[in-house]
Amino acid sequence: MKRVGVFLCWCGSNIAGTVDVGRVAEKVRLLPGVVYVEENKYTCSEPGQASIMKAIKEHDLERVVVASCSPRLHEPTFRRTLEAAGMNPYHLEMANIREHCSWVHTDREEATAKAFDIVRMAVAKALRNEALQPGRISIEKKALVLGGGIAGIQAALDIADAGHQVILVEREPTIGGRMAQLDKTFPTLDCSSCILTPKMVDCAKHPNITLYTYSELEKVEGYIGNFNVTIRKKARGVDEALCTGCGLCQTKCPVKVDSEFDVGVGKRKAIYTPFPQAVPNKPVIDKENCRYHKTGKCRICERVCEAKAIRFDQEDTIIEEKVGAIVVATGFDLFDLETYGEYGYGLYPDVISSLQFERLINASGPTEGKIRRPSDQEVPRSVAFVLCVGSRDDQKGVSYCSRACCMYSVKHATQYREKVKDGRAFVFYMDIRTPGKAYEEFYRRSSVDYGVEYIRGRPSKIYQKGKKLVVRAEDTLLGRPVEVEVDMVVLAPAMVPKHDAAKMAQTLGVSYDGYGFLNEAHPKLRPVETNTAGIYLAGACQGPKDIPDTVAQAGAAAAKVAALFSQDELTTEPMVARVDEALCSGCLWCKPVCPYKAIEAKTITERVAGRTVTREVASVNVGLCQGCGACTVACRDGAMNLAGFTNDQVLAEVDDLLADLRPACGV
Amino acid sequence: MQPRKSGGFENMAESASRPEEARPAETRPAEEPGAGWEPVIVGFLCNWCSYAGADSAGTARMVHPPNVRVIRVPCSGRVNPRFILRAFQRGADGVLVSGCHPGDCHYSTGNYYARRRLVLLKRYLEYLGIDPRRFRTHWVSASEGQKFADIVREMTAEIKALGPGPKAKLGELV
Amino acid sequence: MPRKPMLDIERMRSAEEALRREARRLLADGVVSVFLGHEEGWDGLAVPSFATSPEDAEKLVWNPLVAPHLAKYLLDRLAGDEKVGIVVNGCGSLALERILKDRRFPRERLYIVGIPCTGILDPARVADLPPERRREVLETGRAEAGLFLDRCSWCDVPNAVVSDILVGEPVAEEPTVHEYPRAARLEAMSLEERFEHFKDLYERCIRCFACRNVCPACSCRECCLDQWEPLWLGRATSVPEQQMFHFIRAFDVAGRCIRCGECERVCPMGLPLMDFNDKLLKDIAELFGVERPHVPTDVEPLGRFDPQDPDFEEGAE
Amino acid sequence: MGEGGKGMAPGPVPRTTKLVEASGLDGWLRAVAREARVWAPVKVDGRPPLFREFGAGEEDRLDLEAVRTVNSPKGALLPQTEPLMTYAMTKDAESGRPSLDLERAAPGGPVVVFGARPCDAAAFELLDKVFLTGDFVDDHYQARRAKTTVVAVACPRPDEACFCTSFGLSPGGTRGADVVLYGRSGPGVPVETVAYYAVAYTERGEAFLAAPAARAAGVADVPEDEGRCLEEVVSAFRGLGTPLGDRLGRIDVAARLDGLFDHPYWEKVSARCLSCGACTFICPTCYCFGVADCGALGKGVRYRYWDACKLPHFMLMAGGHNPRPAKSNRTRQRFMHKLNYYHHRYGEYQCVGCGRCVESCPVGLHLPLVAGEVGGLEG
Repeated sequence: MKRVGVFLCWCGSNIAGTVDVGRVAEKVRLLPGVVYVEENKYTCSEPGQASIMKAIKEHDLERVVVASCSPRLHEPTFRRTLEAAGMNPYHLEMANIREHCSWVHTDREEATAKAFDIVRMAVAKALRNEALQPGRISIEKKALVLGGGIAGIQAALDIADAGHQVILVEREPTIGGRMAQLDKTFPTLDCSSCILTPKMVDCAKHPNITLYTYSELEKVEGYIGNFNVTIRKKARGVDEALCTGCGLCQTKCPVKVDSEFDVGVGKRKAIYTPFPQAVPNKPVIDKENCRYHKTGKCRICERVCEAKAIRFDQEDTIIEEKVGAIVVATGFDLFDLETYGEYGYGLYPDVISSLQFERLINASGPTEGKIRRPSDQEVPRSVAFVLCVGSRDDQKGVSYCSRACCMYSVKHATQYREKVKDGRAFVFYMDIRTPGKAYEEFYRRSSVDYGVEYIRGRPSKIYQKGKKLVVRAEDTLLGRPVEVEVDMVVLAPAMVPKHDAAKMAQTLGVSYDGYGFLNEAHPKLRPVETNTAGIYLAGACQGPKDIPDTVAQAGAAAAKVAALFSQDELTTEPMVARVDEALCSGCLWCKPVCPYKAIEAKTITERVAGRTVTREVASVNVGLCQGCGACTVACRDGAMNLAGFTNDQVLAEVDDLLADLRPACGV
Repeated sequence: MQPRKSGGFENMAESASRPEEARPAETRPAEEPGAGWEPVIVGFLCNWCSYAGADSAGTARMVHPPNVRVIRVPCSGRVNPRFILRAFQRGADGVLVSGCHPGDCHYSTGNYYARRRLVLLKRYLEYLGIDPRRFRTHWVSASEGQKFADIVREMTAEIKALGPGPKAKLGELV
Repeated sequence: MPRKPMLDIERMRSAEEALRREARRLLADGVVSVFLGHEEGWDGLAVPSFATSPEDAEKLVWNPLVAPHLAKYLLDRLAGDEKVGIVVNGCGSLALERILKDRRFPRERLYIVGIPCTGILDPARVADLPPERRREVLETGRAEAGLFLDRCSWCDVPNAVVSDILVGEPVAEEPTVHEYPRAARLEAMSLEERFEHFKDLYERCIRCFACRNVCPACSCRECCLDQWEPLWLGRATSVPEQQMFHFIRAFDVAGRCIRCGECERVCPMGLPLMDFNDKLLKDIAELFGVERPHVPTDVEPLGRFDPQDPDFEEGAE
Repeated sequence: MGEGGKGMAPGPVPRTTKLVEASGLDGWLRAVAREARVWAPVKVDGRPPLFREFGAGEEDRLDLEAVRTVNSPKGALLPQTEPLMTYAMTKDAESGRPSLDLERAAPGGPVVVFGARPCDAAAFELLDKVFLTGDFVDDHYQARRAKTTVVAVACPRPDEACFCTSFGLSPGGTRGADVVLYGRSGPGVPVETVAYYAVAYTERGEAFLAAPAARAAGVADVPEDEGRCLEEVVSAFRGLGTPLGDRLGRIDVAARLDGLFDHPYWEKVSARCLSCGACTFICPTCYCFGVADCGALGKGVRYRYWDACKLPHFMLMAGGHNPRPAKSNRTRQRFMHKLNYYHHRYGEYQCVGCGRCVESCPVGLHLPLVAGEVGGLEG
């Protein structure tokens, strides 16, 4: 039987005030296995811990029970004490005689009796404690960043600058994402591409960054430090190695279609780069619209290409990479404005979205930055900006606030007033939310210096009247209906999760909320981690954000990855599930109940009656297991057990407790 | 004590004639109902919510009866129904299992599996003739110290009224 | 409501012929090294048979008494890689599915001969008949419902759910509303009456483990009931230990029980063991909306959950 | 040739003979139950009768008509669970030095096994050989046995499963019995017995019939003129055959089994075995047991419990080695033990032909089958 030392804490009068610690000590001394009992005024104090270490040596204790406060408070403390005394820290058991006893009971007799029971149960468990060693898993110091928007770019650069390899995967032909579509950024009004494109170039040039554009994630296997990812690189139709990016193919291509990048307000060719500063600056062939792919005739681009880089028959390539961490920065989509039939989006050409407006005022946009309304290319003399189209609308939209719309609409109105000196800008809003550095000032300036007119009220209808659009709303401040005639209406759509966010989440094995935004591990304390170790979040895939927040979160995610990569090995909690292979029948009913996909089948060979047989057993991945123990209950023959909370230990706690209170077997 | 009348094949005469003093005297009376009888309730609490909930009941000095003996488990999903029957078999008058609220499980789904198992178990124990009021299952979060204290108070009172647990009817192990 | 069980002696005779033919072929061609079926044992009782040669195949029978399920015997043949032939009717195939879903025997090592079935008699009940009536029943097939195995009364799987070859015409399957009379009867009793009912069972049980050993859902390499460390179950046969024994046995197969009632059929003490399983089947059906809880599925009912499951705090009762 | 001949006609000399009305049995048992624990065949609401300890007020559940009880009466001498001793580890409050107190479990008081069939009564003698002879005497068994009176009741209508005659026993046998009750109406008569001749063959039997309890219950002397009738009835019972026993004849396989240890037969016959303990536990002559402790905190009971050579774990050793891993090993062990080993040691077979294994084995793998098949095997 193991030699147990029990250390009873008075916690000043916190425990001793209610529990007769001395009496408990007398009774504990008589328990089987207990060879040493000591009382301390404050066991957690320096002298308290010192005397534990002393006793361990003098009485060569093999197990230690500390009866004091909640283990949730001091378990780590006393484990360190044991370790310092050269004992395995998991030989500690704590008896919670404060929170669960002295603090909640008043009768000294009762409290003392209960305290003894609590200690006795701890002794019973301690006698069955085993030395546990934290597990170690190797770390592949290479990160995968999903999404090449500002979030992905920032995260990739920060990780790469920390000296680690990064694979940046972007679905579109170029990195840059939403920010590349923007003209200026609030509140400083500095040019979006001026601050973004250098970062894009850095990404492309960075020795530690491998760029896969026009590529998508297919499969993720493994666990923190050891993910195996499969990436599909879609056929560009262009040999990137040969292409010089001269752009001749694009000018010569006879096919013109709406540009996704310009959100329909501009055109592109069938072979194209989304925008001039695209990175990489290599075109792709859009097979749906390419004349050769449709009719088998044309091949003009091939003819004009001096680098001979055109590859009509190019096929997708599958790339497999091993990475140690994954940063998800897959961004967001915009709310479908046609949901609001009453606003006439898609019906009236001059009702456009904020993003379309960005393209219209963008110097490198289809109109070279001149604001002309789509219907007749006239300069609109008045523009109405409508906020919260989809946001904060339980009926037709989403309940949440998209956070960025107020500010960029303020920005749009300001920019419009700058460009059209005599124009009028109306902003229809529910509330103007300006929680950010210099945001409120920027908003104030828009009305004071630029005369933007704010009307508090959500428009009920927008309709055409001659060449004008009439916006009808109720001014909730004046409490009366208003009708404003304008030349153009700009709707600020809600930011919503990417259409395939849920699928992505399932591929990664991370959880997501009711909308489809990915869940952080903890809203306050672990905002960039996910519940799946080794997978981090950056940007709007986790929830609506503006650029500063996105960049901040990306940096945070990168820091987490760098911290992970700063170690050569990862130590894992030793209190995890383990399989007794001799017992395991290989039914694997433990597998479906594991929240962390930590259980897999494993084939073993053994000698049975002189012949070699192979069979399957369950095996636990200590890198994934978090020690919940669900599998142990699914396991009927007890082959699956949980270190630190073994079946044996729980049964002993029950038996020893009741053997005294309710003597069984007539003893 | 196993009644002399025994339809099984085991001979209980010995246990009848076994010396009383073999029992620890001071705990002996607690087994008998009536005056001085106090229920023993074994409580399986998940580490992250309910155990912490009991802690916060302590931190807030929410006084409640001393009848529950807590066994700490990582998750309500760790509680094997066998543990519960074992507790009754060895003389528990009541068993309490408490975990994180559905959706709040520290391990995301553990308590959902626990709920299926325990709802089934609750009905099954009643079927076997064990009063369902002796087996309670609850969701107590780390902040719900008051709720924990109330549960203990209620349960203790209820079981006091019910009297000694199944062991009284089941008899001795040998 | 399920089809009334009946015997079709002609059908069985031709099935027996086909069965022997198949077994003979499989053994002769070396497709399988052993074929699991039934043969006539003591007093005309059908007992498990293990044919290893084409000649052995001649001994195989398919008659109104082929009650014993054979799937559990596969565990005796885990070692090695030879193929095993086995004959199953509908409920027999459930037992086989149980073993397969529990991954206790590789499907690829099986050659399954399925026989559509309209009902099988309970050998014990037949044995209790006066000799002449017994002969009449077995020859003419005119048997009252009370003579059939209990599992025939709710059978909704007349044809094998898994097989490599089906001999004989499939029997029309009819949708069944499943009822659990055994559980219902006991639920109607008071708490004390139920306790006494089971206490009596515990006291009569001699813990011979026949129920466990015959159960297709009890296929662990080493049953927890046989373990010493931890000691899940004391070896004493006192009431509390017997309760633990029957609790673990029944609750561990909750969600995997195929309702075959073999445990009850093989019990030498004639204990109503399905009183336990019937309740668990009933509640799993009620609580988790499992319509056919006796049919093995890829994920057992207790291995999955629905956030909308009944909750005890809202009162599952 | 089996030696089990002791129970055969003419048999031992009766010491006393009494007459008791069937209607008087209840009262008799009630009276007996006051001084002793009574074991008897008990039938509860139509279920097959069990041989178990009699509860107060259960007399009307006595069933002497059923050919056999599902289980045998051996539990009266060898309880399925039997405490051997209690142990308690205590520590000295001052020195903390531990000490161990052991207390031997007290043997029970007097036991009367009432209404055992002659085969079951004979089985007690087979158990006696194991527990009371040789180098080791089992004092727990001995203590209980010394206080046990066996009242057998002659078997009026042996059924298809009976084969006691294959071992030289008979439905009217007296072996192992202190008293034998013979139905006055004789064997084979399908009517319920109205009165019994109670014949004592031992001193204890004599005392039992002379006890106040007996007299009070109307156990009376046999009328003078019934002498001949008694003679006829007794010998009629003794001469009674058993269907299966007649078919098998006298079982004589001990010698031939010597050569069959490695015979493939065991593999074949055991294939369908469920590895359960049914045959062993219901058998009146199987006696294997295991020993285990029940307790916690250093206190508890050491008890023994029935174990069975058919159960896979029976021979499992601490190191994990199992000398009988296969069903064939265990099946062979069981039948070799009954039909060969025991015979070598005690000069007779360890079976009384009660027919329980025939009735209870779920897969029809029982002693008469094996004995018969072994008889036909090539060595």
